[in-house]
Amino acid sequence: MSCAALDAGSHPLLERVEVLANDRVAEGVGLIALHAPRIAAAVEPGQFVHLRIATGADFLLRRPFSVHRAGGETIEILYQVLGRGTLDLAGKTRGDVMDAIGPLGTGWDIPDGIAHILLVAGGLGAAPLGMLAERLSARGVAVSVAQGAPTSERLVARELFESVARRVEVATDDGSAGERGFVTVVSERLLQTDRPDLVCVCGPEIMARAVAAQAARAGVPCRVSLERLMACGIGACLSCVVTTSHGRKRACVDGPVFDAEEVCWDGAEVPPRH
Amino acid sequence: MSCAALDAGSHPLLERVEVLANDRVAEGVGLIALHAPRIAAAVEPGQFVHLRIATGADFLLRRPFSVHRAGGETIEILYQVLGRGTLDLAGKTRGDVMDAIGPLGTGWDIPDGIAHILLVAGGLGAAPLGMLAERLSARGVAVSVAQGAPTSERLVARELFESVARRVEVATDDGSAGERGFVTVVSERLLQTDRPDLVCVCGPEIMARAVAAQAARAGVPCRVSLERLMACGIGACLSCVVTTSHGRKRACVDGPVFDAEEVCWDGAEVPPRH
Amino acid sequence: MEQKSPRVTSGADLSVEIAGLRLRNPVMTASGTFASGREYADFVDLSRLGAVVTKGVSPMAWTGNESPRVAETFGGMLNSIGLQNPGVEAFCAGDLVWLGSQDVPVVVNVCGHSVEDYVRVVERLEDEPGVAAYEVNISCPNVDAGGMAFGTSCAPAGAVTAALRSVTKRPLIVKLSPNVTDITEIARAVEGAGADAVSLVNTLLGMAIDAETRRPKLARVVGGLSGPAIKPVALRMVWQVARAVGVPVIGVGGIMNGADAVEFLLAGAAAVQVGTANFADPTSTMRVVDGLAEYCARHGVGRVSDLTGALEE
Amino acid sequence: MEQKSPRVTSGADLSVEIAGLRLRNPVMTASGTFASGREYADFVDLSRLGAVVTKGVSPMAWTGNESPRVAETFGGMLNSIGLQNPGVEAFCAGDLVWLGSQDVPVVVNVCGHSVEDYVRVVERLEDEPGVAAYEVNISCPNVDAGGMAFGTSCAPAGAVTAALRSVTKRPLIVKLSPNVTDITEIARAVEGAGADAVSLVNTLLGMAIDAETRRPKLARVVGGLSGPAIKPVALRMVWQVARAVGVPVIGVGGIMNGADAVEFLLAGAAAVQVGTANFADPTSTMRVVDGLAEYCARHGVGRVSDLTGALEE
Ligand SMILES: Cc1cc2nc3c(=O)[nH]c(=O)nc-3n(C[C@H](O)[C@H](O)[C@H](O)COP(=O)(O)OP(=O)(O)OC[C@H]3O[C@@H](n4cnc5c(N)ncnc54)[C@H](O)[C@@H]3O)c2cc1C
Ligand SMILES: Cc1cc2nc3c(=O)[nH]c(=O)nc-3n(C[C@H](O)[C@H](O)[C@H](O)COP(=O)(O)OP(=O)(O)OC[C@H]3O[C@@H](n4cnc5c(N)ncnc54)[C@H](O)[C@@H]3O)c2cc1C
Ligand SMILES: Cc1cc2nc3c(=O)[nH]c(=O)nc-3n(C[C@H](O)[C@H](O)[C@H](O)COP(=O)(O)O)c2cc1C
Ligand SMILES: Cc1cc2nc3c(=O)[nH]c(=O)nc-3n(C[C@H](O)[C@H](O)[C@H](O)COP(=O)(O)O)c2cc1C
Ligand code: FES
Ligand code: FES
Repeated sequence: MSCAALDAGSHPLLERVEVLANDRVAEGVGLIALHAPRIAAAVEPGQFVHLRIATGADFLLRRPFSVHRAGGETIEILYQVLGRGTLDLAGKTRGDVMDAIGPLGTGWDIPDGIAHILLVAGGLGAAPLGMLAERLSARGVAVSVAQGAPTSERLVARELFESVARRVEVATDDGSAGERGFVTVVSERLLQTDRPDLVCVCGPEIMARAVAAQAARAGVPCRVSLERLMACGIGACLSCVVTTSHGRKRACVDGPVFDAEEVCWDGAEVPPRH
Repeated sequence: MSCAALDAGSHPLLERVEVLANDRVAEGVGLIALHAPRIAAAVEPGQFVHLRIATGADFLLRRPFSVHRAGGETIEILYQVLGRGTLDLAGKTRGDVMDAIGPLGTGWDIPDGIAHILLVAGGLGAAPLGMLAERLSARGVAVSVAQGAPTSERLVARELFESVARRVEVATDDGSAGERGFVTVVSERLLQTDRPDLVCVCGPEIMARAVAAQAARAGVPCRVSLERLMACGIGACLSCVVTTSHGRKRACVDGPVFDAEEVCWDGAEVPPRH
Repeated sequence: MEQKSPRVTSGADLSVEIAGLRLRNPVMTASGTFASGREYADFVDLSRLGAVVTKGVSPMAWTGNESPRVAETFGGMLNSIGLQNPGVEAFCAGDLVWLGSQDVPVVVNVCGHSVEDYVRVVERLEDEPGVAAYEVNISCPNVDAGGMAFGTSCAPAGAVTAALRSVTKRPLIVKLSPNVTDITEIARAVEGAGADAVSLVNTLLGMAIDAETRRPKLARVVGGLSGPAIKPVALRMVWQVARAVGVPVIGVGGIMNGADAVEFLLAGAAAVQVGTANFADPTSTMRVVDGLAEYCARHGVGRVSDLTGALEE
Repeated sequence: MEQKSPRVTSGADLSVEIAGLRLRNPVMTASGTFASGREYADFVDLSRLGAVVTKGVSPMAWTGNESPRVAETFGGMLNSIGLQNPGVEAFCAGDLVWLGSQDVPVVVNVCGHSVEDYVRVVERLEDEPGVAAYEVNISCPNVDAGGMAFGTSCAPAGAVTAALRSVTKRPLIVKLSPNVTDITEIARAVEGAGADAVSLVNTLLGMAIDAETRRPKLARVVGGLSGPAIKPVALRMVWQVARAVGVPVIGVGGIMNGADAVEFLLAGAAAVQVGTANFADPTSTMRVVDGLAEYCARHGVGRVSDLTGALEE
């Protein structure tokens, strides 16, 4: 499975996608469903699409979004409204048409023989983990989830996780659900109690880095999905590099998922959101 | 009446306007009705509004449009789709909101005592003459109209003219209605037969210029409405100047209507449309 | 672009001092985009502006260039107005009198074809009480003699400045051209010659063509590019110049809202000017003032001047 | 922006000759925005391109700058990639081999920190049959040594060109920087030193700031501005340079569609390059080719080369 974008057989597609639904799921967070038959058929967990949101004379670079779920001819994207592009995205309604390049990136690429996996999601980091949780539990892998958010309402995709995971533990900054504090408290505990064979993390880089350290101490391999600003999204422009022990790699084609121990945490992540 | 924008009492307004209807009236020509109570109440024939078509993050200068008709709380604009702005305008639907500055410009400023007037409209030049025809006939002034267009379908506002004018004669490039050829053939004849006290012209500058020459030969005073590219629309930027015998004047506040004999036809009109 | 926002009243002190001039707030109008403010008085409360910067004033009347004088481009516009103005006498008898009745500092933008021209304008204006400062336009790309020629090399830029310094004690702001290899050189030259402040940028020399008619969109062929499209270049130059000179820097170029103004302050500007934005929205200057106040309130900034140069590199 | 248009087949002869090089059509890729074309092969028929211009190649591997390396701006973007590339050896062993299997002329973009660097790259490439021409990047704003420094004054620009001229007979295209007071001086200097053609413009030096975080949006603080926002400046410079030199001019800067390309040809360009547009729409180069063909058909233009310099002033 996986490694779709890498194995010679598969290529990214440029697909005209149509909005099927676009709903607010939390404060400043939306879930958009797109009719994208060819991408839906090819996409693997952890891969993303590079979406052209702007229309008409308006110039705007594409925006990268993980595929949160994929089924039949539909893909779902879970997005947080931050600026110009996601504002426009939030304004899309059923029938609107965009174009998307995808599937892009390496995906989580879970080796066979994994029996128990721990997924750690911080905020919108839940997005690329949704599809993974579904596919793994379908494969009979035991899934534990540690999820964190500012407040309970922002624990996006929590239902999805609860429906497929063996255990979901949460933390919120305001204590409105689960532990008060950071998700790292929960992930640390689950590392001890559940003894997973693999940890997959997505969230703010500072949190991903902390979880990677926990996994390393526990001697558990760890994968992190990293964000970079992306212009082309297909490996050509070198705007998205991540510094690794094997040199600078492109998050859009060599990532966004990396082995935690190869990542040099150089603080080059995207500026903090507001 | 008239001279609204000049007399100290009246000032241009910045009004939030809402689209009531937007219909295609001919190939590439639309008629949009806007709810604009304050502008509708103040506007005089020949004045225009400076419309902000773009929304959101999109940067676009305003676009000037003559008020074609005004009644109650509504103004109507007759527009030709040429480029980015009018394309967007054609896409507006009921309920869409824009903002408009208006009423702007001098208007036709018809002196009292005029008994018979000849209106000469070339293409979209019919736009600023519609309201004038209505108001004048209501005042008991006899109105003759010479109208030209590429083809009969493009004789926009013809019904309006026929409903209020004593006589409407047309010319089309393809002969699909009236004379085959330019409107100047018709205007020349009407100048002779109807002996108007005043001629009001709007259309391509080359045509306006020709009609002005006809009127001069016939010894009839003539007013022309001229187009210039306009940035501010309120007299501040000097982007819209027309060279006159009294120096360079601003089409947006000293015009768009000028006395034909003061205009120095310097070929500075807006580039030909396509 | 933002929609008109309600006036924000915040505790923050928005006043700034530039070259001995105390301004209510750092938001000025950009020369040539606001005339003398009279046309905008229907939309803007002039007394809420930091200053009005007038259209360029020359010794005699200038007729400017042929039409078309403007063309829209992606995210901006080109203009080739060419400093049309009635000359300093008419200015003093007209706009300046009207401005005298308004509660706002007046900065007169001065232009000329020669050093003598500039001097004549300023000498004439020295007799007028209603002038708070001069902005010397050595950067207009739309006139043949003078204009940008003075602004693209150090010697003439310094010469104009020195000549004006010798005839006035009023604050002298020199407006710089972005059409140069190293704007810091020019900035240092005018500072050395006695400028009290520099404003930048004027427009970038550009061109637009109508492919269908095969003709240039401007009668003059080339013109000055302004608007949001040039903001990154203006911001970079303000940042460079603020580190190169000791006098205050006034930032201008593509400012559409409060956030844009904050960016220029952070880059090192002590004040800003709003130009092309006025055409899209005549209330732009008010939105910038309100946006600045709102930003200060939200970020607990006590004095807007604390933002100047506060970029965290 | 236009949507993908169906391929137009018109009678017009789209081929052009540049510095002895026959190209199928005047549409090339802009260096650094298209890598070596491999990534775009899924979206673009490379054999329908006039030429592929590669990412900058240096003697040794360069790691480039820190992230973030890009920031979007109004109508454009800033980049500070910094010419990251694996070095000329790896290039010859990798991309160049792949390009050899493609039916498209290859223009190798050459960069260096010193005249020797440039010479070493070209000397190494002279052994490779698959190179149609060199584009010498003396205009990159994103490296400290070399890069733009060579492109902003005449002497070094001429020196690099002359040194390369002495080691190759292949067509030498020198890529010019827009960050200069007078680009025609530089163009004449490189022409005099033996350049067969000039391409312009590279990016405008710019900057972006995040007001909320008070930090520059680029790790390097400044970067190169590209995209539709800069088209008026690029067009003006192409028009100026085409009148100042005898060698062909290749126009680049903000080209998004066929009409944009026509504008550059009318201004005097013999060919064009498409850069940033590829990011918004990976099929942009094809749309430009189709748009050019459609324009020629509609206007009865027999040879696209007839458009070069056909501006009606
Ligand atoms: C591989 C990948 C997958 C992603 N998946 C998702 C997802 O599933 N859901 C989601 O909401 N977001 C996701 N992002 C982030 C998303 O791309 C950005 O939030 C979005 O581009 C912001 O666009 P904007 O115009 O709204 O904000 P802008 O105005 O462009 O920027 C607003 C803020 O967002 C940050 N930002 C802008 N572009 C990016 C980017 N490409 N990557 C990261 N941060 C960015 C900026 O630094 C700034 O702080 C992903 C990013 C990457 C690289
Ligand atoms: C006082 C005044 C009244 C007008 N009234 C009407 C009207 O009632 N109906 C109508 O359809 N048009 C009217 N126009 C013209 C209208 O403003 C332009 O057609 C419109 O701005 C084109 O915008 P665009 O973005 O669609 O085209 P652009 O892409 O901006 O330009 C397309 C073509 O239109 C021309 N054009 C652009 N702006 C103007 C302008 N301000 N004036 C003249 N030509 C321009 C350009 O030169 C180009 O040839 C009027 C213009 C003026 C000055
Ligand atoms: C229509 C127009 C006229 C201008 N006239 C002048 C002028 O007379 N003197 C001057 O110094 N700058 C003039 N400028 C330049 C502006 O003051 C300002 O420096 C430039 O437009 C960049 O700012 P902006 O992007 O906010 O418009 C003019 C600009 C425009 C658009
Ligand atoms: C991400 C990026 C990388 C670039 N890398 C190079 C390069 O390696 N060498 C070079 O000569 N120009 C480089 N450029 C400049 C482009 O080739 C082009 O000159 C510039 O972007 C203007 O064209 P555009 O507006 O079509 O992008 C780069 C531009 C971008 C956006
Ligand atoms: S976004 Fe262009 S290489 Fe990754
Ligand atoms: S459009 Fe600005 S003065 Fe007329």
